[in-house]
Amino acid sequence: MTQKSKIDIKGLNFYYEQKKVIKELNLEIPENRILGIFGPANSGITTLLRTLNRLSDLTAGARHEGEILLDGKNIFAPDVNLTELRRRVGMVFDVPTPLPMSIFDNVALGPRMGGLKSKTDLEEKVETSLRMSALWDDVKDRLDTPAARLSGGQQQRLCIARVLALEPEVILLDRPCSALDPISTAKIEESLVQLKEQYTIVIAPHTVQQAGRIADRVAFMLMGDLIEQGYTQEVFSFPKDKRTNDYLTGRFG
Amino acid sequence: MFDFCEDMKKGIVTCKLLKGIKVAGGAVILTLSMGLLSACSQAPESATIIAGSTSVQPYAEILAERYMALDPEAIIDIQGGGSSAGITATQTHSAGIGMSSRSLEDGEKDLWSVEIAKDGLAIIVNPANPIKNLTSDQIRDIYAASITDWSQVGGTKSKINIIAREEGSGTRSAFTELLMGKKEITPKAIVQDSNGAVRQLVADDPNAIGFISLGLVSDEVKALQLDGVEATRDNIMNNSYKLSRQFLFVTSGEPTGIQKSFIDFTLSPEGQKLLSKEGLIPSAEGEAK
Amino acid sequence: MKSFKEKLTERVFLLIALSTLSVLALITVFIFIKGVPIIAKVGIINFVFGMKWAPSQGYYGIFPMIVGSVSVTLGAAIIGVPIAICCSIFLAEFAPAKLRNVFRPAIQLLAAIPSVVYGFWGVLFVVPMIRKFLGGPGLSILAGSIILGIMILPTIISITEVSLLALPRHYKDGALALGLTQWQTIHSLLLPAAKSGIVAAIILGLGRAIGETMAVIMVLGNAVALPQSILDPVRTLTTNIGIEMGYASGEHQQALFATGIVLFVIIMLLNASAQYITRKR
Amino acid sequence: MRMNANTSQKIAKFTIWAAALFVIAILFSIIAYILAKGIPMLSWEFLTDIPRDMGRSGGISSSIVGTLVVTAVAVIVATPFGIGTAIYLTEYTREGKITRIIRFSAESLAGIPSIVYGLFGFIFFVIYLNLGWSILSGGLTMAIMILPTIIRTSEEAIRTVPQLYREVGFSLGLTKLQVITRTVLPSALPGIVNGVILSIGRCVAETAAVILTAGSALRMPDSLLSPTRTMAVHFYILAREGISMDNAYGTAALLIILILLLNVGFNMLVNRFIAKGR
Repeated sequence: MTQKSKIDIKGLNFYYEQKKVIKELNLEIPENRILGIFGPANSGITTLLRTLNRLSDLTAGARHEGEILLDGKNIFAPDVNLTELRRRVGMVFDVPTPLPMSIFDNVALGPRMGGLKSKTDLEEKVETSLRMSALWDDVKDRLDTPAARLSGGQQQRLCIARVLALEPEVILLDRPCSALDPISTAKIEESLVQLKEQYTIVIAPHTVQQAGRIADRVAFMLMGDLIEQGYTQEVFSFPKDKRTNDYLTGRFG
Repeated sequence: MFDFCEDMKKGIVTCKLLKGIKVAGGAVILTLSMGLLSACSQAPESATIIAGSTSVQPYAEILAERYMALDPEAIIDIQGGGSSAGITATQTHSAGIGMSSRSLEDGEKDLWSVEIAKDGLAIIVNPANPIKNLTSDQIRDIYAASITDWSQVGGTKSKINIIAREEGSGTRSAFTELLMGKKEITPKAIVQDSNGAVRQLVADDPNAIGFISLGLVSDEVKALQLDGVEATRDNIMNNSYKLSRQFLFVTSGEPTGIQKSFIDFTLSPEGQKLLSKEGLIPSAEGEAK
Repeated sequence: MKSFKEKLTERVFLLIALSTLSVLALITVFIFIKGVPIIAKVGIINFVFGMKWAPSQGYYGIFPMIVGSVSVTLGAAIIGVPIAICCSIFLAEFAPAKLRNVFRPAIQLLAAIPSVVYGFWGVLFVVPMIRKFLGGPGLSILAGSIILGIMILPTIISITEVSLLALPRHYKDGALALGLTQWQTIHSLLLPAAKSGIVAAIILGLGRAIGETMAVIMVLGNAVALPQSILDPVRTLTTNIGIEMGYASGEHQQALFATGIVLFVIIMLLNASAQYITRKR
Repeated sequence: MRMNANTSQKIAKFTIWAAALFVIAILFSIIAYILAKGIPMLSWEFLTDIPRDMGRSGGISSSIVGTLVVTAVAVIVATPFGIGTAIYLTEYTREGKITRIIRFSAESLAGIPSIVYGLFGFIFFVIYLNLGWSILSGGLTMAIMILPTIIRTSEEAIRTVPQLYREVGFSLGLTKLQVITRTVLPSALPGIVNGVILSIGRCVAETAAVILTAGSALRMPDSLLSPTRTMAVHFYILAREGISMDNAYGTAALLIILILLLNVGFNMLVNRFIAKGR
């Protein structure tokens, strides 16, 4: 792999209580690219994404083995500041999650809590973030209305803007378009492709087709195992593993 | 849902009982100090507190209202609590003036006291009740439940519904003292906690009998003659109607300052007129002035 | 790793949460400190089972009031529970959505009406009716039971409704699919399944009834003798405190606190059993 | 003889409808009676004048003020403790011994009769802390009384906040406290407000506990240490002593109107939140 890797997952095993949901996973995530991780339900993809910024800590009975290196540093190391880690590795969830406050406050929440006080700085940051997620034109005149009034697609772009406002290095997206219509999906995909210039993006697409449209590289997971990974075109056109081929041609999943 | 809490396992669950007690103690102290803090931060003004008999309370309220209108600087708070509580409060200086509707007992004699008015006690029945007069003995027997039917005292045949005041009430103790002698009011008597409630009940119930302050008798009820003597003010003043009691103001030591001027106001012609208008019988001390 | 600040925050919240415990402890301690001396002096048996209450003569027996509290509470249950259960079935199963949206706030409102207003309403309407049609002074166990029966409705209705609604949907679907009528489904399946919730609701309702003061002062008549019939006036533990607290001092006051202790113990037992039943579910 | 299934269904349906209508009828009769008798009494003068002549004439302004301030003290003191306890129970601990103790305490507090709170408030705040019969004594007693309500409603409200909201907060790099104050509490707000409104209603309606702790003085209170007579107490005394039935009805009508407004206000609030897509 010629591309510099941003995250390096080494020998990751992940358990909920006794159940092993990720098995001996090794994966490099390239910088400034979109990596799509796809597979059927219960393959451990959501868990993997949640592990990357240690949201998985919130789940009782969760434990892991192995390490995940972010810029060469293990995120499981005892001296890691969780707050800081989560600011560097942002996350967008599968359903839009506007918080019960105005559009502006939703986007400004992260920076504000991180200590940014100046009003002008905040305004600038909110605008930049909303522009990057292609929502600015829709909402610039009603920033103080409750975020819940936005449409589903707009809400999800708001969530992306909210993550962007943190100036993260990595953005994780867990089936971000699963609750959206095709037009909203297209808009979000468009923004993502532009965003990869500055960010490392890991997406669990809600369809294989979405991975095909936007991902530079893809990884296929099944039952906690990483079956295959590589450049999108290669994996899609010439899958090395029969199971990948079966999944892509719709034999199961 | 609740098991998602971060890093919780190690935390509190293992907290030992001892630690728990310490923390609970801390919370108690917190609560206490909060109360004290709020108490101290508010400098109370020097309100004169008048506490005691709820029979006297309404009259004291009327007096205080007028008094405060005359002297806007003065602040007077009237509290109930009953005669005994009022006397105790005066002894412990938590009230400036105590109100009592009974005479002072031994051990309370060190207080300074003055009769502000007399109150008559009326025995009342429903206006529909044909009876007009009862003897002291009959009333005693009714309240002791040895007479239980109106026909036994010359009325129509129906059960007597006895209404009394509650234990501790000055009106009740006056009634017991003046009429019951050695006998007790039957525990079967209905107990109401105010003159008004007794009056209301007698007004509603043709078979009821009760006793209230003479000043509160209204058209809804009928005051009975006692041993042939009409319950009126004149008859109380000439001592022919024997059911009456004193209303006292008590202070610890000779009253001074605002206490004195309020008591003086009460005994003044204007004060006595107010009380008289409410149905009380003017105090001998007031007339002497 | 949790930072020092996070640990501190957690401790602060723990401290706040323990305020309930410390307040409960304070209440217990103060009521007991004030009330226990008189119980000790009179003797617990004489206090609880004594038939004569005459503080001015030094008699402190509260048995008639315990009988009073129990009889009025039972009366309230007999009147209130069937109505309350009907109402919660109505809410959970019968009411059209529109009506439900009116009925539920109405029940809430029923809980919000001041108890003095209930008492007043009882004096104006219930007491005269009893006097007129059934005889006696009107102020009676029956009058108190009717008023309390109404006052405990909201408590029982809301908890029963919640436990009916909490039943799995398939219970009902399954029963209806077997050709049972709606009522058969309710009484042979839903009510038994929600039994523990309903029992807890009734116990909490009884707790409310036994603890009510102002409304019953006005309609019970407050006589301190053992009642012979439901048309007799009676005094409860709460009204004993409410009616005499204004005047009491010294031992008399202590005896009222001691009455409070007895009430407190009864309520705690009721609460504990309601909690136990709910937990067991 | 067994009853036919359809007959039993009909009888049951009839009974249940009858019970429901009966309850509504009672509620309506109480409210309508008080309002019909009391509303004619309500005038600007009645609302703004202090009671005169023991309450026989004049208005009830000092009682209105007393009621509001006692309620305010209770809510201001109880709300932080109530929400704090709810936060501890939901966010900071798992079910265990401590939560059991706290819940047991809260549920026990909820069951204690108001007259016992009155006794406690009297002996503790009035006598022991020497606050006297005062707004503060009454307010603090009421604060303890409403604490369990606020805890329970807040806890329920916080529990219904989706776990996702917390995860969003954490994934935005918020600390735990920030997650709680910024994402959890705002989402739980309608439920918490519900609890506070219920509690306000309870304070406004309470008689037994306040009469023993706040006293029954008629004058306009001028500090937290002034005694006061809340509207419910004023109604009780006026009606009970037979001082003035007209003013008693007026006071009761105002109480009922206040409570109606609180209930209606709350329902509107809920509907607004629902309309906003919560």
